[in-house]
Amino acid sequence: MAISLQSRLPRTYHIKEIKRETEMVQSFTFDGSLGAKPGQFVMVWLPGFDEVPMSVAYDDGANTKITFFAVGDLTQELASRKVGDLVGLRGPFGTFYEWKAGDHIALVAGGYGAAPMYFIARSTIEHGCTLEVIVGARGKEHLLYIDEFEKLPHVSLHVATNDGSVGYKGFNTEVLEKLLDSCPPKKNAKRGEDCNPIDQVFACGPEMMLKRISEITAAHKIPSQLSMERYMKCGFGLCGNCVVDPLGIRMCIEGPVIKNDTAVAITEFGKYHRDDLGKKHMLG
Amino acid sequence: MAISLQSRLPRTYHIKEIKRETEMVQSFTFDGSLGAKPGQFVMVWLPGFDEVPMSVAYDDGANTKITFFAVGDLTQELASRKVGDLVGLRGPFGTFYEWKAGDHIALVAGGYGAAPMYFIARSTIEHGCTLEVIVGARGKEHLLYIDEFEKLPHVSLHVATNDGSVGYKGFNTEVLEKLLDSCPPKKNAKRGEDCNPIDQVFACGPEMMLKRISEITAAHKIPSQLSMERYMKCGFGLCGNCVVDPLGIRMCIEGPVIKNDTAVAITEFGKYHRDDLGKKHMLG
Amino acid sequence: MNLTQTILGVDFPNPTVLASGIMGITASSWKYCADNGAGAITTKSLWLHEHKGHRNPTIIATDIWTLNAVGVPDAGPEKAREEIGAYNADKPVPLIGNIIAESVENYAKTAEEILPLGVDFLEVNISCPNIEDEFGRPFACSAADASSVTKAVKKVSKKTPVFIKLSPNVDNIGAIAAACADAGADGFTVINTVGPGMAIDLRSRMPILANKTGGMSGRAIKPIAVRCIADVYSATEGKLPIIGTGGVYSGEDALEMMLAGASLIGIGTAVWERGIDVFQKVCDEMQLWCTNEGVWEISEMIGGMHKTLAKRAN
Amino acid sequence: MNLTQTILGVDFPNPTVLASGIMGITASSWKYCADNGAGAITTKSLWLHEHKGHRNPTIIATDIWTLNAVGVPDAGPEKAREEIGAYNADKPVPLIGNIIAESVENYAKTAEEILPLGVDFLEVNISCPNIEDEFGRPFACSAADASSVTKAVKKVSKKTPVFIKLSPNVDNIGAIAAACADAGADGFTVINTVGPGMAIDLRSRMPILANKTGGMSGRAIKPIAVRCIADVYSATEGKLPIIGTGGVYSGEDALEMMLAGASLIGIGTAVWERGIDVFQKVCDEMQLWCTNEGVWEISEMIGGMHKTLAKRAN
Ligand SMILES: Cc1cc2nc3c(=O)[nH]c(=O)nc-3n(C[C@H](O)[C@H](O)[C@H](O)COP(=O)(O)OP(=O)(O)OC[C@H]3O[C@@H](n4cnc5c(N)ncnc54)[C@H](O)[C@@H]3O)c2cc1C
Ligand SMILES: Cc1cc2nc3c(=O)[nH]c(=O)nc-3n(C[C@H](O)[C@H](O)[C@H](O)COP(=O)(O)OP(=O)(O)OC[C@H]3O[C@@H](n4cnc5c(N)ncnc54)[C@H](O)[C@@H]3O)c2cc1C
Ligand SMILES: Cc1cc2nc3c(=O)[nH]c(=O)nc-3n(C[C@H](O)[C@H](O)[C@H](O)COP(=O)(O)O)c2cc1C
Ligand SMILES: Cc1cc2nc3c(=O)[nH]c(=O)nc-3n(C[C@H](O)[C@H](O)[C@H](O)COP(=O)(O)O)c2cc1C
Ligand code: FES
Ligand code: FES
Repeated sequence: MAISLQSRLPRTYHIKEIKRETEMVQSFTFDGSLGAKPGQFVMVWLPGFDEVPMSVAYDDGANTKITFFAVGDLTQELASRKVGDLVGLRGPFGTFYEWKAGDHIALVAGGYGAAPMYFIARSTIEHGCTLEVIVGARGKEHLLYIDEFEKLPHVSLHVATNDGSVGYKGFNTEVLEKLLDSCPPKKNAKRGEDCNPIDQVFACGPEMMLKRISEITAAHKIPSQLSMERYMKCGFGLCGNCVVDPLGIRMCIEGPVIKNDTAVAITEFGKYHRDDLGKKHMLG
Repeated sequence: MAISLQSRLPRTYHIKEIKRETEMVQSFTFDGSLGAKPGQFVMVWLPGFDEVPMSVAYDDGANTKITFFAVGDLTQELASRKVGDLVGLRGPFGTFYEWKAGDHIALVAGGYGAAPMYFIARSTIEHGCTLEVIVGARGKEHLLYIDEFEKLPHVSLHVATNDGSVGYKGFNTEVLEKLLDSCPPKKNAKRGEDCNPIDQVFACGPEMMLKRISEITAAHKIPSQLSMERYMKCGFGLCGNCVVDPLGIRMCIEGPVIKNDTAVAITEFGKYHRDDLGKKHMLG
Repeated sequence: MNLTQTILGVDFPNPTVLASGIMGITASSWKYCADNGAGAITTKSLWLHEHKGHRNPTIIATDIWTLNAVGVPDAGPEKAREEIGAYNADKPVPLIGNIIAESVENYAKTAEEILPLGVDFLEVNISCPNIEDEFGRPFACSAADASSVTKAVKKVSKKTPVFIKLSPNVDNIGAIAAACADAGADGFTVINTVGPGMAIDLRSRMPILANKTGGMSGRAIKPIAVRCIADVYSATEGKLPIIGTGGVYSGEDALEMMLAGASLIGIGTAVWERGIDVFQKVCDEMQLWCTNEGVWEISEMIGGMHKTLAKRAN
Repeated sequence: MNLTQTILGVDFPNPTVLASGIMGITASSWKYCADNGAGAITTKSLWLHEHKGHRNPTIIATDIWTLNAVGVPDAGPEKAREEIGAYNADKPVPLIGNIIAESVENYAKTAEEILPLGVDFLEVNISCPNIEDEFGRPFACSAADASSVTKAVKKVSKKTPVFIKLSPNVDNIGAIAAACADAGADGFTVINTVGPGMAIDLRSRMPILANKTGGMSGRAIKPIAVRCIADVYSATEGKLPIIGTGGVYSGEDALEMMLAGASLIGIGTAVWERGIDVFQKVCDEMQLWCTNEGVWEISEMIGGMHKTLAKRAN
């Protein structure tokens, strides 16, 4: 069932499929589409419990998928749900990633960021893009969507783990930096002459990772788009809980996907975020 | 200014032009169109006084015209208004007359019925129709829209007055009957072979006139469309003040223009109507 | 999937009910609605004596809301006798007689006039917001007044069940329902119009309705109606049937009201937007939803939200 | 055509005001609204101490209505000091400080906390429908309670004008306004959210809002807001300024409220449907209408309906 417009009233859907990704992470597929674009999020409601924002991990026009970490009250409760159980969805909300057909894009994913990145990968490949996908995690057992990425054409997959249990030992941002250094954007250089320079960088993951990518891409003068997460209530631009200093823009409307030009103007980026009371919490 | 949809909330318009038609009758033209079709009505509101239904006498997509008798509280107050004064309009409401291109139609008008009939005449002529227009009144000085009808092409104008001060002495329904007798609808007869038979009859005027036309056209087996007036409050099918016995249909939705097939099934037609309390009042 | 119910001894072919004051003046009109799928009919409010309404404009609308201040015109019991008689002579679906009065005493007298004409339920309109200038605040705005009217009508109502029609424009609709229940009410109609509201013409700087203000109905009021139904259901422990009314346009709207506690579903304003066959459409949509979801008895939906909440609390 | 006004000594560049609780948490947010044309800013309701809100879902909407039960979360005066300080350091338009409390005494204490931070008006929220479970019926539901709060705040407010924010969910809003005026109120904000309302999910049979019910705002409530403004204006003989709020989406909506008696126009829910620049759009539309109709001072519209009615009555 396709809902053409943004839905601001949750509707409950049956869980059609559950996949356990890691110890802490599961993916749920629901029997309905909200017409989400890659990078957009939905509000996920457990009747009687709570509602939280989740990136759309996939939307094929018939089904919606989310991938989530069981980190707190709602997500742990959600993790106990079975196929056939009801979960409410409303959305899609926010901005999405934007690209040109044929772009060579680096996708950098940390944590559950791998899920929306997979959605982007599939969409961009359909538009003739080629991808450097850089997935990072603490260790091998925490890596997400590796199998899925491996099956995609036009993708060079790079893996980074903090403990070095697989792939590069260190941060995925370091892999990105090396890639950019190895093939800097040459003015007037034809594609694939010497190397294939990266046109832009998309990133989704922990804020410290995003901050580093903001710095790296700025230094390399390469455009980047980052998914910036703030506490969401309404999701459609009313409550003001997701605004950032000093611009006052809303991460549910003008974000979550923002261009790096905007990100560098956000002074709280990488420093603090606000909770549901509007109170600041320092990051890191 | 054109309002595309039916408006159920009155808006005030300035009176652009006033024409005194007869001692009791004036026409007002307003600086706005509601997109009315011939036969539809609007609710005419005088702020602080009352609101009553009036047939649209003309709507050219830019202006709306009404022609009214000063018979009671609201209409007498309306009659005192000047160019530039404000009058509220909402609508258009109800059914309209329907024809096929090229039809030969008899239009029978009594009282202010001449006004909507003029609107129909102009619209049908644009569709290649030819018309027998039969206008009736008590006497010469009460005839309406005669000059306007005379200027139209493809119109044979017939006038009837009770006192014989001009045209046929007697009722306009008698003129209709003679016309129909003189050229009965011939099955399979080609148009204009002997005479030009009338395809259908449109009528607007006092209910006793309509009743007679219903009988005449039924007897002649010619389709007719009649404008049936009942007490209107909402105009859009909610209050039920305009329903007729025994069908229960609403003269603001399923009417005011009804086919004679429907008219003959309305037992109250020509007998009684109801006031704003739902109380019956006998006709004639 | 079964849409029929028997409520207080009356058989309803489906849960939809023509709300009072819409298409409610003549027997012909009631039958036309029944032909179009209405499961029951409510008369326009009936007075003991002829009562004049307001001047026009009495009913105005946008796509969002409808405002009305018709002023409850009625020709009196003589006409009621004629129309109810004509309806009952060949009665398609149950008839709910809605009565109104300006005093406790006259509510009882009006009931005594109308009951012998033969109605299945008596609905007591104590909540019209449009006759305040004439008669003061509606009885539905005070638990004591609402209770007095209920007692007075119940004293004369014999076997005919008495439904009290409540106003949403109060502090605590649950308390008023509880007071009426204590006074013997057999059921409730929830809700009458909201507000009231006002619309002003910018150019003439005049209020549009002749009565200046009018009660709001239509899509805009559904969430308020749902909350009021839930409040009344809770306050009366789900023991008394509720005719849920206010902003129902679709089968899903009707089902939402049933989950809140309604047994029957009044439909008024939707008659203009979805057409006279809104009753049939709403029934079809209820059928479709219930069949898809495995609900085989419509009555199973009634109060479903309260039951779900109670289950979770345990 | 002049949209500026000076009200109780404060200069407003145009009549639009960001309503409380919308985009109201940080100085950055307030400035973003001012950049988009808001003529004044209202803070989210501020408490004396940190106050938790409800769980999500707290805000849901359709094209017709929006329901919210955020539960008035606030981090307390420390944060207020920081944000108001940051705003006042480079203040684009007047700031209205909205306060809330659970007792008469704490309204006064909260006012004493907030006033020194520098606000142009104090707006006293006695009408939030979403914290009933915690604190009981809003103070705005009783003339006596509303009057006590007003007196207590006025005692400490010194020169800062005090606006009382009223609830539409009462029997007689005029009587409550009159009681507040007698207690010294300098103006009113009319209205807070309507209902409350409820929405139920059919499949899970659960209320959607975590608080079960929530106040209604948006297009649906405009006629109620207009009527309430007219009632308050009449009850106070047009002597006190009113911030008309509720369902304003367009310049024509704003002008309608001014004719009913508003001097300033609060805009909340329209921020999502018409975008953050709704303030600029509403101003442009007011300009256009007034210029076409030969109105050169926006203040000329205030109370226009009452003046027209009075003229006709003579
Ligand atoms: C745009 C966006 C996309 C997201 N996508 C995903 C995703 O795809 N997968 C995933 O696992 N997580 C995602 N998150 C994070 C997810 O919302 C939190 O993990 C979730 O809210 C935790 O809720 P909880 O009740 O389990 O934890 P709690 O114990 O309630 O809180 C743990 C932390 O979660 C965060 N949180 C709680 N409620 C909210 C809220 N309403 N809005 C934002 N943050 C909140 C807070 O930082 C809080 O400190 C996303 C967040 C945002 C803003
Ligand atoms: C569909 C329709 C089209 C009409 N078109 C025209 C027209 O083009 N020109 C014209 O002069 N008149 C027209 N009328 C009649 C017109 O509505 C009445 O002349 C007018 O209502 C008289 O109002 P009043 O206040 O002046 O008279 P009143 O003194 O109030 O009443 C005189 C009579 O007018 C009728 N009337 C009053 N109010 C209404 C109402 N709300 N609905 C229906 N009838 C009412 C009643 O029969 C009443 O007995 C039309 C009526 C209908 C139903
Ligand atoms: C034009 C109109 C007239 C009404 N007249 C009455 C009435 O006479 N008696 C009554 O009890 N309710 C009356 N009502 C209220 C309706 O019965 C119903 O309670 C209300 O309109 C809400 O339902 P809705 O949104 O489906 O219209 C009237 C409503 C409208 C719109
Ligand atoms: C999400 C939301 C939060 C609100 N929070 C507050 C609040 O904290 N304090 C307050 O006085 N009013 C609050 N309100 C009420 C608004 O200020 C306003 O009175 C109401 O929404 C009607 O205006 P609108 O239709 O333009 O939104 C809130 C409204 C909404 C929609
Ligand atoms: S979540 Fe409410 S404004 Fe962004
Ligand atoms: S005028 Fe109201 S139903 Fe026809």
